[in-house]
Amino acid sequence: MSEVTQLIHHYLRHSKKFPHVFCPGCGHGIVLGSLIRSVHALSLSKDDVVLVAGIGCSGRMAVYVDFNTLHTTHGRALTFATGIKTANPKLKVIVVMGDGDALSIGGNHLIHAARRNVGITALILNNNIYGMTGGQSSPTSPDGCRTTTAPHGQLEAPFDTVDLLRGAGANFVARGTVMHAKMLDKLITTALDRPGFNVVEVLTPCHTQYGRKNEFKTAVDMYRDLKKRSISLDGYSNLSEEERPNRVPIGIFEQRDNRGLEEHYEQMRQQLQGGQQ
Amino acid sequence: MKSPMQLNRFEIRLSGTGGQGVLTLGRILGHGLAIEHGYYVTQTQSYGPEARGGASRADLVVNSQPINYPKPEQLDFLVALSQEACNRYFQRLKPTGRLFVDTTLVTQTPSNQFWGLPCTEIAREKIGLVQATNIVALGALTHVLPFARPAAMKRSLEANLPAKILELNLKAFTAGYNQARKDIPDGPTQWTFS
Amino acid sequence: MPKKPKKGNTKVWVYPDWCKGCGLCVAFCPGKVLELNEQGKAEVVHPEECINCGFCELHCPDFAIVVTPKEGAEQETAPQAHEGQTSAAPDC
Amino acid sequence: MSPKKKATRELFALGNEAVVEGALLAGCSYFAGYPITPSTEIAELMSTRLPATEDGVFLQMEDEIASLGAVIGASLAGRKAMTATSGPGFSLMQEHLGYACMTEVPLVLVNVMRGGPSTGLPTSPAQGDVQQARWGTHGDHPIIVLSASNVQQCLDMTVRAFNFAEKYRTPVVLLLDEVTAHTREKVRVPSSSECEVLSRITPSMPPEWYVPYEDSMRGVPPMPPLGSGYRFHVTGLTHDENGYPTSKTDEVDDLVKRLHRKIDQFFYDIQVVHEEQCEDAEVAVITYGCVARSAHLAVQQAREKGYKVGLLELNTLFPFARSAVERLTRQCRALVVPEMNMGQISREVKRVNNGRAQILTLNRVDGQIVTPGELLKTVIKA
Repeated sequence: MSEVTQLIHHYLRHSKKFPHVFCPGCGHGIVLGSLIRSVHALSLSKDDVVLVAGIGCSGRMAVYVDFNTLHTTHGRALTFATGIKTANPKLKVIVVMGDGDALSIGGNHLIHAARRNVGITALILNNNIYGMTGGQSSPTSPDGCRTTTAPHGQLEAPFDTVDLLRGAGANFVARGTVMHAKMLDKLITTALDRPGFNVVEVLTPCHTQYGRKNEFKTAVDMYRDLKKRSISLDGYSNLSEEERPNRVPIGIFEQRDNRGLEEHYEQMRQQLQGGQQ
Repeated sequence: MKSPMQLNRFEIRLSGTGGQGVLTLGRILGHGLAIEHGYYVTQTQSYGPEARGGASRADLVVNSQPINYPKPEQLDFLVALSQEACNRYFQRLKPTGRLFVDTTLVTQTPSNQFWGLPCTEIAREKIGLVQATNIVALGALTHVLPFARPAAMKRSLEANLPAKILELNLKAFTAGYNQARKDIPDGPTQWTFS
Repeated sequence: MPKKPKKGNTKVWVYPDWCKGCGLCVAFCPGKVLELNEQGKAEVVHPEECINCGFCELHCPDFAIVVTPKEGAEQETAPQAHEGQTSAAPDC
Repeated sequence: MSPKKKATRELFALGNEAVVEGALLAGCSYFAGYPITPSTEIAELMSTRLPATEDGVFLQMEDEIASLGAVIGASLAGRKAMTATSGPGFSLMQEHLGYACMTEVPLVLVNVMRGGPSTGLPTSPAQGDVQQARWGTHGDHPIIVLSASNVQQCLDMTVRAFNFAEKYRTPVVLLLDEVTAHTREKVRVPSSSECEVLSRITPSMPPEWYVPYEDSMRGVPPMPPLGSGYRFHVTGLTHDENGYPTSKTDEVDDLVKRLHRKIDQFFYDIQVVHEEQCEDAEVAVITYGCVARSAHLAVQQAREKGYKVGLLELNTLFPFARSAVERLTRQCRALVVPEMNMGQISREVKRVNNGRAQILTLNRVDGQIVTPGELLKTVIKA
């Protein structure tokens, strides 16, 4: 373990103010660590990694890490990333989005990036709430929870991110949590090392905005709850229907090996130019 | 070979129904006059749902001088490949303007002063392809327009059509051209240019 | 079954400047090595109980904890007490 | 990777097709767009041409927001990139147009104007997006807006749009209209050797010395492509010279003023205007886009009738041609501004005029081009 934190320091921008901007107990820092360890595990060059973030708490992640970084517009990170990847397929393009970012304002871009299977690794940091703007409902806020725009309880059903993305055709769909960092490392490393569009949904508690309105006394309580609810895919499949509500399966849900859009495109170009000769 | 003529805003409207290839006709005629003859040409056309189904049209302004206003104001030449188009646009013709119709489809002309050729019939009978009507018409127009040269129009066909349908269309062009020469021998001399 | 983890072969460091006092390390450390001090920051109180599971280092959102082997100590990483694997139920 | 040397060619092409020729000539190798009448031919022709080039990429995106996002991404990755749209799509693109202004990403956005507001008249011309091009995205920002009135200009101004975008690291909007885009004319495609093509300046210092948003005399920082070893942060937030978000008043002030200065100080370089018979003019017509064609004819006809009328055609709409217009306000009795909107450039003319000359407007918003005849009447009245 000894080199883990030193390793992370090697990838941080030391001109930035630390500790970072995230609230105490926010899982976003854990995801950042996991992402850095995964990039390191694959021996990717900092110069070749482009980290594209959207807007919201997750959007602030990009500024701290010494890659090529973009902090874009709300929900649109995937569109910028698509441009970058198709313009220069050699780059390793990683997108970090929040749940509001990816599934609400950016929902259209998300399903189309998955359908297009463009060579991007997308992390969806799902904290079930709009954190930065003050705790409003997000498309993953659970039915019945309290938010600042659902003070009497959320009436709408949440998205199942995994089901959505499998339906949209993503190559790789996984779900992890910040309570299981080692597993998260494995999921992100796998996602980064595959062709096409690869998504990891990361459950990450927001105590400041979600926890306090929903009877979690501390951030630690939220992590305990996350630990209690999370269950491996195998474990989940063994549960009876009555046992399943309020349990969240984590692991790898989809693994296809379809080529990325940029590879397809290059093949078309070669065919076109071959035909001209 | 006809010598190049000085033109001052010669306005042509090609009209018919969607699917007759009026827009292609406009593009090939325009290309021929602009690139192969060296005239200034603007070609505009109807767009959108209007361009499918119902009436379809392509307009050309041909000039020896640069063209300012790109759309026709008063037509010198109306080509109508359908009855509906003929009825709709006839009023836009100048008093000295000329009308050309496809007599297969236009049976009631608003004036007895017109040139006619059964373009659709020629395409169907001689070429065996009704879709070649527009190119049959192009051949006929090349004859009646005193400033158009057949060799140049053929080059325009080559530049605008895919190789696999070129030969058929060159045949259609020649059929239209020859039939027009036979049926409208004095066509090119009947014009009064402003 | 994993063999019993060895204790006392590691040093645990906390950078107080970066610690925000969230308490994750304190709550989930299997050896109760850490506690929150009066300033609300994590502090190492029972270093001898550390089994080198690495939970605190991996899960510190602020990169404020370092676990290093003691000089000359046997390098060994214990199985993660709280770590879920894809194959095993993570809520063990 | 030098572009293949090609001889001058003549085409009989649509304005939209000439845009594509101009873009390819200027080195554009990336297009992302979404179909919308009357700009669609640009996307269609790009989808044919780009994949056949050495590194060209065409993408049809899920909407206009995504299109401009992809274009920005591609430009950051070092490509000369563009998109094309029309009114409703232009409205959607405003968000990313602002992002490109703030992050100083070169790109070309062609907006083929059609009738509006909203979906309006999809297949008819209009000039209703002129002020939107200037002020459509929120925040105080400079922007370059160009226009073209014939097919040759569509090509020429597209090349210029890329050159300005690259030279000043800014998005450039090229405003066309349905008539200009859908008129077929002879267009001369110059050979690459006779066409000036500018490219962004990349850093010449080592990466560790590179300050991504450092001010200079020109105010335009060098721009490396992503992945070239110059790692930096790009954000739509106000940022310091290192690219990191800041709200410090002096740093914010420096940034916003530099963004303005880098365009303002090159006003004369960016101005493209054409004057015709203005030397002795007592009345001048100020015009742009397809209406300029009617205006040329109307001015010619007025001269034939003995009226001393001149014409000023604006190819650069913004920054507005205040110097050329001001001279005419001092010289002429009246200025006539015909437009296919209720008065968007005449507003600028009036601002510069400051009460000196009489300003006559001629506005059509019925989806029809202003005709030479009606313009002639207005000119004679003036």
